[in-house]
Amino acid sequence: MIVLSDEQIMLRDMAKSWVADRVPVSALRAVRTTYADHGSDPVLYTEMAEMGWTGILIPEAHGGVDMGLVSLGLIAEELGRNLAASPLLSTAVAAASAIVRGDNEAKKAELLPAIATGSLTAALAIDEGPHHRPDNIAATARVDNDGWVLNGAKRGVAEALSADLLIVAAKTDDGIALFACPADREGVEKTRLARIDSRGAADLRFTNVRLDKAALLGSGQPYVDRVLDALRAAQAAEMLGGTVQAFETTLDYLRTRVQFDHPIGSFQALQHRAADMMGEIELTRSAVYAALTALDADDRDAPILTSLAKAMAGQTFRAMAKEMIQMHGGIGMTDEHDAGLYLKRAHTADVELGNAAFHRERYAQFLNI
Amino acid sequence: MIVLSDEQIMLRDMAKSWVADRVPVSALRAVRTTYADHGSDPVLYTEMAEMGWTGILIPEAHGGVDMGLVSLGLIAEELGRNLAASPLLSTAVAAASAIVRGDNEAKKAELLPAIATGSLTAALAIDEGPHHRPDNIAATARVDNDGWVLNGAKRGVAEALSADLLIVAAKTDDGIALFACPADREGVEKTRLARIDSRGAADLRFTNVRLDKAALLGSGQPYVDRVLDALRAAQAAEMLGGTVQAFETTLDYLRTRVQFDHPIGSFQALQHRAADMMGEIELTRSAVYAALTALDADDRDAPILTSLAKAMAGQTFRAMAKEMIQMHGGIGMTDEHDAGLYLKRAHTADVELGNAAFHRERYAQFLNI
Amino acid sequence: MDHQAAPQTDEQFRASARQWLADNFPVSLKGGKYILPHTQEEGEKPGPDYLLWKGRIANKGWGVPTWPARYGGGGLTTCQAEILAEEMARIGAFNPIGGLGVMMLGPTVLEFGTEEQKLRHVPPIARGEIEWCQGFSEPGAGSDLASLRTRCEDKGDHFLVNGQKIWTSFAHVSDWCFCLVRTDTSRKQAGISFLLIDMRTEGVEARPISLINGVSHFCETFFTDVKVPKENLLGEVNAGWGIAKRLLQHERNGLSSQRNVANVERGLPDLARAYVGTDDEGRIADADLRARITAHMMRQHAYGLTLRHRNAGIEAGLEGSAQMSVLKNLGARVAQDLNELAVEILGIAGLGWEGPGYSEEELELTSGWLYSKCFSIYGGSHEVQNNITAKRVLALPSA
Amino acid sequence: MDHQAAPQTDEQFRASARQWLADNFPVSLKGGKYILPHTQEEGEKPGPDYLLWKGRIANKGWGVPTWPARYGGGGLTTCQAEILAEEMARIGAFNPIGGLGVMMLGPTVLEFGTEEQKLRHVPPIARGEIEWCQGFSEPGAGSDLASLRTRCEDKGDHFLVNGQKIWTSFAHVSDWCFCLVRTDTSRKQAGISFLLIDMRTEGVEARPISLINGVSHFCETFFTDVKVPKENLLGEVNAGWGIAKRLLQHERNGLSSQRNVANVERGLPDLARAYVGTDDEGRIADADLRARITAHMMRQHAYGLTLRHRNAGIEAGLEGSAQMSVLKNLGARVAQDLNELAVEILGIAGLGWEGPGYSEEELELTSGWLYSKCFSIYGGSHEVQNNITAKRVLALPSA
Repeated sequence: MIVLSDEQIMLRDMAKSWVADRVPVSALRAVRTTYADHGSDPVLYTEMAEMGWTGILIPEAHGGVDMGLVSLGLIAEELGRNLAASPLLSTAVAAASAIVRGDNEAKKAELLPAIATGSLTAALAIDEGPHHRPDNIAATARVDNDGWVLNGAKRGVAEALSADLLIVAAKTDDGIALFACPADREGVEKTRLARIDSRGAADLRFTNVRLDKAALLGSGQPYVDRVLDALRAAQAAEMLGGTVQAFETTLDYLRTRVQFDHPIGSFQALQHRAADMMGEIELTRSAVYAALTALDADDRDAPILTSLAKAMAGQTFRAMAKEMIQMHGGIGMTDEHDAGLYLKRAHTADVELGNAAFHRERYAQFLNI
Repeated sequence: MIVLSDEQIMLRDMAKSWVADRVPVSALRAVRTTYADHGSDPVLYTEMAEMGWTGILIPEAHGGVDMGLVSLGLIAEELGRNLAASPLLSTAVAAASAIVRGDNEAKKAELLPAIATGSLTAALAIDEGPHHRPDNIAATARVDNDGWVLNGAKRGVAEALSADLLIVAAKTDDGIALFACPADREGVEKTRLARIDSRGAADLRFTNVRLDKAALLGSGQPYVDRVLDALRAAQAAEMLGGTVQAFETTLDYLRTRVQFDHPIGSFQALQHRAADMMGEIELTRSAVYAALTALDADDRDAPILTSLAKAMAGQTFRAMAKEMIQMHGGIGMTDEHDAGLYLKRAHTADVELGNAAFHRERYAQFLNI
Repeated sequence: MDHQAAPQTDEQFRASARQWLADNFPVSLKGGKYILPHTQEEGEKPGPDYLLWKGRIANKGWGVPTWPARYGGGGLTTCQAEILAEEMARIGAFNPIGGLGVMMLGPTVLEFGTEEQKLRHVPPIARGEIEWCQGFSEPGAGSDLASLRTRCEDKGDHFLVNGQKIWTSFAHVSDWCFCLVRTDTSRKQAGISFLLIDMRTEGVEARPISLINGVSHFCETFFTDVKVPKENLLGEVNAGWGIAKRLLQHERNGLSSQRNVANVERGLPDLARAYVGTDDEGRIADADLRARITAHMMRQHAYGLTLRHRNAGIEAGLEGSAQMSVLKNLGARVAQDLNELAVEILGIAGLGWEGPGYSEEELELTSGWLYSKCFSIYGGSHEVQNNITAKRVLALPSA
Repeated sequence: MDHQAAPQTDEQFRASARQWLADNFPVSLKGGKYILPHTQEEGEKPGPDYLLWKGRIANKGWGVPTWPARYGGGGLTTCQAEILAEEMARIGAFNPIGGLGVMMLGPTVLEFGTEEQKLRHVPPIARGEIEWCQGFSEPGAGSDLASLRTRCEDKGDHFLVNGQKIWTSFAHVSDWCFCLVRTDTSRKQAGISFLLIDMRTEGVEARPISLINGVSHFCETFFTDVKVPKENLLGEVNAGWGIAKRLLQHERNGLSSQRNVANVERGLPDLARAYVGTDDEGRIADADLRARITAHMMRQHAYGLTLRHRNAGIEAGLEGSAQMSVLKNLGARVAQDLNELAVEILGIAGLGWEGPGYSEEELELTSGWLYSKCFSIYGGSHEVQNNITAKRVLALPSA
């Protein structure tokens, strides 16, 4: 049961009007050109921080507002509507969770306030091959004197262009762990990627990168999975927003575009496809908010629900973006129209953090199917 | 390229008019009642034999007309249109292939003429569990003095009720083989199955059944697979016929049934589903005749094409039968209407000889996917 | 009705409901369920504990917890009703009162009936004493409900009804029928009235229709010179269409929240493990099938979440009822997919019409699969629901 | 045209064609293919052997083997043309002459043109000397082609054309354009004429449109006071719609037999083995993906068989051309599925817009996937094709 508090409703309404006002879809076109080397517009991020969004998962003791993932998801959904590019999720969800959920009190005190104020942005570096395989990390962190030495390569790290801090997954003698690595540390090499969704991403290479002993934030597969699940669920919320907006934009077009002397939305074949799509969106919405709620409550089935949410969001966003182009016809194929932007983001967001097939398999394993 | 000979065109036209005249769909309702213990109407089989259909795969030297599987497929398609129940495929395709493709000259001389004249009907007993697993046979045939002793159980054997002869797959010391076993031999136990498609089928149990040395028709997995592929492709042709008739019957209904003051076939949502279905049927038809042609030519890719044909036929017939009911609405759910008969046959024919999933896997293995 | 005596907090209500259930629910019924009228007909008679339980629930009004106490309901808030359902589920209890009267006619009479009609018809429904059936569809009308032709003539002191209905579910075991009848042949929707007919009236005959799975709870119902007292008209003459549309919202509401999926009782993965086997790592052996089972279970899971989501969001009952068309279609498809997968898993064992050679479970699953094809037809076809969604939810233009 | 000198059997023709190909096809071109106009523009200039081969084929008339020899064609029967194609495929040869002139305009001029028009326009097409583009679609008209508004006024000794076309593929590299123009504003279909326009005429401007994959072969084409000689009208004034419908049949014919699927050159299984890996038994490691790749390859296989089946069945060319709508939709979907699977296989490597960080192949597959979304839009959308199928093939009633 998702019943929003008055506070959450206020938050959502604020996000809705800010996004409408400040981040039209055309803002993404500016990212392609003006902010290509940064991957997002830094002014917008500052405004998000001023509204407190960067501290939503951070305890009050460390300068945050501690409202939980459902609240963050409401914002992500609104951002997703207009394909807003920002390091909000990689910082305020992924990095914040990695620090909050870890057991490194010094880093909490050091990093969380900076995240909450928006002065520090971060990226999460996990994957090393073409597919999401968080259980199969080759990067290593080995103890050397009283610090760590990091080696390895990470591929397609979202928001790595603008990140001050990299949260890096590496294998230690005790298994997988996450490390906090300043992005400008010696031995860190960054290759900017020009991706179809126009957001900031980079390939990273770590060559004998020396970190303090205190750089280890937390360890163990369950810990890493929990951090990933928070990010996956938040990203699913963002994808839901993109889906909903693509749907609404398409419905508007169906209502107004005239062909054969009728608005095309009066053609039953399109009506029925739209009605079926409405059903898919309802299912996805339920899955997304169930996952966010379960993560907030640390429910046992939170990982299952997260995979459900991410898989459904991936499928539905892809399907909707495809329909958006098809129903718009030729104009939807042009770069000038927004439909292509939705398609490219749908694909990218699906691939990141495990695509629908990955999460179907994860779901099956949880249920011993 | 399927170009029919004049002879084949004649054969098809003859089959079409005979089926229309003698085997309306209502004939299947008579099988449910009058011929329940036999599984088909024996008079119709006699007429088929008189038209020479039972000898189509049999060499002229043994009393057949040796026209090949494409010709047989044309007949099967017409029979399938009206869901005609008969042991034609199990006898004139499966048993005939098992004998012709084997190396047992004595049995060829003994059995093929009887099949060609229609005086002998047969069933093919392969499967032992709930799924088609021709590579996993537990039934055994062991040498004993100068004969064989057969033990095992076969499940859901099509046309076993009326069969005079059982072609039984069993393991010998040298691997899998097919045996000719008279249905009335001591130790053969038959349990009649009442199946949803109303055709004759039975579970069989063989307990120390003694057979002559000459009962072995042929051996080896490739031989068994070749016999099965002939039957699968012929059954796919029959399924294609059922699909086409279900489609045509539904189109007629769409043209005439009035709802909301319009024939329902004028509603675009139904039109587009019908148009998409037309595409599926075209694909299926091409696959079916390509398989039959390749089998006739003993092409290397005949097994691949057979799996393609059987899988497509299974999917398309199921999908069409479902649409037939949905587009007919309530009346399609009644026993009085034919739609349910098509659905039940579609399901049964799909399950027999490997369902769509089985043949997708077989196809994948052939292509090393 | 002591629970009405003083305003309670939800937590107080939960505590008192839990106590009452502990005191009153017969342990012997644990894990049981509401027995449908047709099941009774087929021999599954409710035992003495069932009748005891039904009587206790009826006295409490908790069979229809949100209906007003004045008409036999529980007078609970939606939230309290949800708590009650949760508490029942917690201990394996169930609501022994159901049927079309509860789902559809009761709320409609409460909204459109005269005080006299409410007092006469609602309490027996609330107590589960009267079974109702629905006489809407006609042969030839199908999805185009308003083209119905059953004639209703005003004969001064009574109405005279002649015509034929179809798909009247459970008509042969029902006590009463709510019917749409034509009172004006010159207008389509505006010539329809809403009539309540006692099935024991002379001239009423219900004949079960055999479906593709060989059984049926649906009937053809014939009305031949049936005399209906004038007080059995609900609403005004020729105002039946509006009432029917409202009632159909209740139907969609009810159908969309039904989980048509219970017929594979042990679940698909279990069934697959039994009939298909597992590989070395314990996965269902057929990878293609396993992928489709997984995808289905995820949809079913998401659908269940959507129902809960909706139930939580809707307070007064029918807001957003058009959205029910979306849910009805989703639910039907999920249930149909489940049934398709179940028979695919069974393989040859899922081809049985009757025994021997097939287990009881196999025959039930096969029959259930055939029957499931009607989920997208009855209660408004998939196509009709999508038309409603397109028009009323998505505000797409008419042709 | 010696092959026309005496009637040949098909086998004689096969032998002579084989010999001619052996003597004339430059070995250096083996495995090559027709070079599209835009590829030339992008730098892939045809080499001297290509031009040699093109000249030889043109002299033989075998670029358009079934067109009459009088207009530069090969004068072959359909069967001979099929044999020629087989013999070419056997040795890795290809037809170096193509484009919209061959696919669409040539057959249309042969059917509707005056003798003078045929002699002027057809031979250059047959020799591959003139590239044509298609000026049918307009902004705002979309699938509803007949609502076009480009004005054509009769100025006595010439026509004056004003308006805008869209989706004119290769317009920026084409020599001529065949256009639909409005000659009567009071009637819809019956006010349309079919005009041939030299792209070098003053007032014609073609601007490439950037598509979602960043490149384009489509243009917006503007006509501003363009003077067109009267002899460039094909058919009668206001009779253009019938000609256009016929031409679109040729288009569907051409599109439906195109195998849009060649862009994953090494095949999905190979791609998957490289990017996803294999399990212990050599199968593609991700079972869910493997099942979908298999299902796709089967459809692609069946679609290929269907094309062959059809090519064998059709003698004179356009019988059953309505069925082409079915094939066009099937082909588009197969190609789109292929592209979807390709980028799924690539994973993170399939997210690239440009390098560095992505291989040439990865970027091409990603761009090809984006572009593939137009397969179900251009040449008549999926929806328009299904409308045609419903009406013309399935004979379903109109609304």
